[in-house]
Amino acid sequence: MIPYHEAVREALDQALEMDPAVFVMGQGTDDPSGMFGTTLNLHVKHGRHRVFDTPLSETALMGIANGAAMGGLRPVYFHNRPDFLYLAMDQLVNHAAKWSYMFGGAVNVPVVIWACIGRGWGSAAQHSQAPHGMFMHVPGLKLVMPGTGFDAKGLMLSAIADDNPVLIIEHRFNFRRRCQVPQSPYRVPLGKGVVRRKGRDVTVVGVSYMAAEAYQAAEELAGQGIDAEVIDPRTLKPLDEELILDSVKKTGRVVVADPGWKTCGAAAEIAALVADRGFADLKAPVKRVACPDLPTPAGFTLERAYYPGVPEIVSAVREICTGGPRG
Amino acid sequence: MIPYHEAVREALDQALEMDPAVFVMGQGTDDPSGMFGTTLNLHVKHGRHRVFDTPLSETALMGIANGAAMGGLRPVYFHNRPDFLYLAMDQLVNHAAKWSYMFGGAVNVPVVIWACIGRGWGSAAQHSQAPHGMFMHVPGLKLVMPGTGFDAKGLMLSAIADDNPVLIIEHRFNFRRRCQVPQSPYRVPLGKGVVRRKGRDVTVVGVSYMAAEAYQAAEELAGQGIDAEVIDPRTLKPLDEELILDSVKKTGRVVVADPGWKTCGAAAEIAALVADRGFADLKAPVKRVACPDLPTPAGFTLERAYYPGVPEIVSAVREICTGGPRG
Amino acid sequence: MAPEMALKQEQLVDLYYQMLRIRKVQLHIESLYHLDEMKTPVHLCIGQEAVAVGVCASLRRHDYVSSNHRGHGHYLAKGGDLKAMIAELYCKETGCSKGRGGSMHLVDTSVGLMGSSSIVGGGIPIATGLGLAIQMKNQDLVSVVFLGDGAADEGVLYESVNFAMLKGLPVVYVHENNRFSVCSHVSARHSGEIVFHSLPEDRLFSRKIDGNSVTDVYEASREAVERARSGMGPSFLECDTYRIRGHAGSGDSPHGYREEGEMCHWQARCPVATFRDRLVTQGLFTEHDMLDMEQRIQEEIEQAFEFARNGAYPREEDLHRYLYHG
Amino acid sequence: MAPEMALKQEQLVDLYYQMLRIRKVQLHIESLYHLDEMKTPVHLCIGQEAVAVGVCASLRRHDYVSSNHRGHGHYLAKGGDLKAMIAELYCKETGCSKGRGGSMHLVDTSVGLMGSSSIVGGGIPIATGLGLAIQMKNQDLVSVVFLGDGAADEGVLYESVNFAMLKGLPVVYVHENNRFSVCSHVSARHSGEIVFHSLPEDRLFSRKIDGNSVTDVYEASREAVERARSGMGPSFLECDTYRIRGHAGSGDSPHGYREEGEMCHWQARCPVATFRDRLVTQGLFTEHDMLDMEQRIQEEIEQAFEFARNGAYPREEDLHRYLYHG
Ligand SMILES: Cc1ncc(C[n+]2csc(CCOP(=O)(O)OP(=O)(O)O)c2C)c(N)n1
Ligand SMILES: Cc1ncc(C[n+]2csc(CCOP(=O)(O)OP(=O)(O)O)c2C)c(N)n1
Ligand SMILES: [Mg+2]
Ligand SMILES: [Mg+2]
Repeated sequence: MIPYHEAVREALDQALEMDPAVFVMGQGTDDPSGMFGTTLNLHVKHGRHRVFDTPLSETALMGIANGAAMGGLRPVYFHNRPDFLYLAMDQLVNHAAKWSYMFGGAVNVPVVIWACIGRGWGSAAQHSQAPHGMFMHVPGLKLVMPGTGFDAKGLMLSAIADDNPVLIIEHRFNFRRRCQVPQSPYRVPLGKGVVRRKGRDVTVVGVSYMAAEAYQAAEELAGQGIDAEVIDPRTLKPLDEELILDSVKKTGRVVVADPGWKTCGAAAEIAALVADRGFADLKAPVKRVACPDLPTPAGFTLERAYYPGVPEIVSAVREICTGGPRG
Repeated sequence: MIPYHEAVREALDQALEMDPAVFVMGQGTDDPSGMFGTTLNLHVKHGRHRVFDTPLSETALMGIANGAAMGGLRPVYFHNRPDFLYLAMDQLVNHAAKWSYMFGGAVNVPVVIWACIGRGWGSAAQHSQAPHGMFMHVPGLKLVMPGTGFDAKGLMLSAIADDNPVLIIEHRFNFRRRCQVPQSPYRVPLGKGVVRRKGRDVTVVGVSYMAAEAYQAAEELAGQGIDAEVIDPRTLKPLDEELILDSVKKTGRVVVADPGWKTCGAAAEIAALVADRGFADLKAPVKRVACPDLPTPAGFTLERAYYPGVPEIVSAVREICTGGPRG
Repeated sequence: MAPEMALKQEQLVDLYYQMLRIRKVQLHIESLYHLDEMKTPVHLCIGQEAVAVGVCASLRRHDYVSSNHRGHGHYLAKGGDLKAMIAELYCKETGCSKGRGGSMHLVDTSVGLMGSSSIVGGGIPIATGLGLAIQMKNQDLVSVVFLGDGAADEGVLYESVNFAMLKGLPVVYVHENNRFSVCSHVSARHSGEIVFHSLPEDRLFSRKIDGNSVTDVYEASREAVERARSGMGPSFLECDTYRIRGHAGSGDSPHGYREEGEMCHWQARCPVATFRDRLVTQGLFTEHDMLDMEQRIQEEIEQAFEFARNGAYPREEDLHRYLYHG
Repeated sequence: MAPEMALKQEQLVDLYYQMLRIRKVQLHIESLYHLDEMKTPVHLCIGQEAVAVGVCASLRRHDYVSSNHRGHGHYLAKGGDLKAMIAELYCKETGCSKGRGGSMHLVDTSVGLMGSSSIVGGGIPIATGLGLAIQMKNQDLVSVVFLGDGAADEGVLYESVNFAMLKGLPVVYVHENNRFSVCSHVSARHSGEIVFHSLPEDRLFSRKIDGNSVTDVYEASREAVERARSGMGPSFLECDTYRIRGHAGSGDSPHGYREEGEMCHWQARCPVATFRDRLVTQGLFTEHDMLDMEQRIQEEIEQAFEFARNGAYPREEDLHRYLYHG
């Protein structure tokens, strides 16, 4: 059992070890806190030229990562929070994501971007966003959202090995847990979700940290006679559509739990997928459990009302399993 | 009957006339082509201090617009294409959209941002994007996508009068049409959609230019015995959810036609809405007709394959009205 | 003529008072932060008071100030309401941002504080836009923005300064160079002296100032502000100072990333203590005056914390309020 | 010693040949554009050939060049394949970007052209990143980026130049100042001379060059490139030139936004014609040589257009190809 951040750090350490083309950069990656511990002292072991701090120039640095990738390297670019990615959008969306297609495959951009959602602690509107829905919209990007330390390590190693731009969005709450993580390097494939709990009555898709909440909700629901299947998609793009549709075939009911905003977010996509290709199996409305369409408030009383979790998942499931139309 | 661009220009002209706080800025707003004609010679009439060119500094200029709005003005900031908005994301999403909420209503940001989707002509991946799905995801922004000259004028006047940041995304193909537009100023309310064609069998929601394609598809389908209702939401945020749900109550079937990318886009949101609150009325899968998840290719043979239109709408409707499950 | 000669005695004492008040507010926050009643990340400006106070002393009530995550000093120096600030740190409905913003998002429109961004550099173009509004409305106002050495890495500064020069806007960019962005020294991020000092004065008035000398800051700022008021365009003032504490909170260790001796060097240059000594030496200020001032401030602070603690928390049913205006 | 003295006769003639070839390709595109067979927005570099040619003459085959929307000259001068470029303008599968990119997105990795962005300024940080890769891999290469006066408005330039100086990267920023961004004169966007010229030479080597003199461009570029190769860090070269045509296409009027006489002034300074005259005057070049060269180029161009026209269009079933790599 190791802390979550150790799992990420182990992946980076091994990637740096295995491939001289890999390097790690980002604000504070070489500082005493080492990006929540994920990059701690890697600069000592692998050298300051391979693990380095950057200026606060998110726009340029994203392009610099792109250029370095075109020049044959494999940059892993760390951001403290996804809130700062808005400054990098042009180079991420207009460049990294489009380069392979735009040049007919002549050049590719194997860059990994990492950022960690900063929920809680009164972080407020500009330091707590979970904007992965935006990036899920972008063709050419791969989007990874691990839910366990095992996946965080294996997905990081896959992301670094991938020949395309991969955005990894972590969730700070996942860092609270210790996890069983094999020491040797391994890969968790991009585009493959996982069933975290088998069940017959309803499918709960939990994105990132919400997979853990969904699991807990399922345990609670079991006591109420509802047998929920919990799916952790692990990567949102490509999305493991078949895993979700297969589950719905069995259960006929879906709740999507997402740490992002509701409108036009990841939950909307998964709901729309089921409403089309899974419609024949559906016995009840498709429910989304997500943050309301609001900037995050600072105060904890409002935070409490803002963030959904186990209770909201339980009640959404109950609504469609007991009270809902055609229920 | 006036050209489409005249409708927009008339709105700006009148807003500049009526309210000294209004000003128009953006690259080329004062040049001989006047932003597709929408700003043509407004600087001559209203003065160069109220209608002016800007440096190519999209990041700062968005913040400058925000600051000017906080200082009591009503900026209307023009971008040639939404592709360039990625450079303005931080000031748009982290600042304009959050300012009112973040300060408990103490300060608001009445700024209008305008951009025009540049479909076709081999514009390729960086000059043809329709990324409105991203902005629809953002709490605090209002998002307007007009489909007719009448709406373009009335929505522009509402947007300028609104006390919040409003993003207007136009579609270049709408500019091909001439339209009946009242000369005096009027407002089309934000958040109200409109039924463009009444029908009983299926609801087709057409966003922006796709409303026109949907209308044409409906006419074609009428000849095949399918009576389609066409809805133009006009604003995507706030979205006129009741109008769509009321229609589905009647028809039981929905196709959403959107000029943007499919995954996590506006069509996903509308499909998810119906799959939840309209589920009891649904007789068939909810279909999305949208661009595939690809950067736009330059070549016209690929463009032809890339962009959906009347044929794709017709076939999606036919699929759920004749062949589909529970059809 | 030494700069302080231009300042009247009361003004000098007031500069000291302002700095001391900010310092004592910070220390009070720091001493209580571990109780976890202020559930919001605080960024203290201990050791940097002279920058906020010197600049704001050159401003009028309605002049604009744009601040950042480390904004307590700017807010107080500009005349922001102390009670409302502390209540905001407690995330109360009585806070200046009604508990929605927290420590990094302070606002007081009555004194030209139109909100502060916690996105580093976020305030720079906003201040520039306020300058544009001033110019377009022909107002007798100035717009000032405080930006850190981290913010100076951001391209938006280059774009904003260019725009301000292009239009001759009444904007003063105050570069509060405290050497660090979190644990990253400025030398790890910037390749040498910032480029804006090399522009000709008619395009951009620029000065490098001892940011721990409140009178130096005041004098330079006064000149910049006067230029702005008289239509001579923007200025760039770099105030050399030092972040004596950790980046955030009260437990954040200030060590592990500094040059040896640096801390001692700067502690000896404390802007509050050195200025007090000067005033005492010059006989403008007695031990008794000081005790009196300290006590007044202490009382005000305690009242502010009392006010904050007594305030109600925002109600859950108000979660959606303020998303849109009007 | 006049700069051209350092160049051998064949080199001078080759500089002329390169410029003439680019000019003639542009004119050919222009003359056929109205047929609407090239369904992609073209941005001609007529009048700016000396910048591309002078810079690329100082580079080696594998050195990197990052270009932009107005990239035909850069592509050809660096040695990009003419046939593949014209085929790309026809959006054919045989185009350098397989018809996916069009005129604004040219690529030829065999000569260090790693793709061009049509987002103004987009190539700047990418070139900087290529420079970082060169440095990290310890390669004997240089990374050059061509950027317009419009791109010089973007903050990403400031950020990139700072990073390149900080790390001492082998990057040459070539500011191709043709006065205009679409119809907007540089004076409407930039507040005076760009700030990078005022940095000390050990941080950033900078030069202002007559961008219509191919030898001046070559000499300055050679110096910058040599510095980069020997680890002396980045350079900034401003090439003064003029966009003699409209912004895009062939119908785009070049008029309605220029100072009177400006056009005549610059037409007289045509980089191709003036250099030819110089070579003829110096006796390095006869009328016969010229006709011969023109004819060779003309043949090559016609073959390239022939190749382009004969190529197949991308097939609809290949729409999804190349989204991901590997
Ligand atoms: C754009 C952006 N990048 C990174 C951060 C994370 N961050 C918060 S405060 C801070 C330090 C900024 O340093 P500086 O501007 O010098 O201000 P100081 O903290 O020294 O007052 C950083 C990097 C951020 N908030 N915004
Ligand atoms: C970020 C961005 N803003 C605006 C545009 C629209 N645009 C395309 S080309 C161009 C002109 C750019 O001028 P300059 O950089 O001087 O290059 P030139 O056309 O003169 O070669 C503009 C504004 C764009 N493509 N990208
Ligand atoms: Mg600092
Ligand atoms: Mg130009």
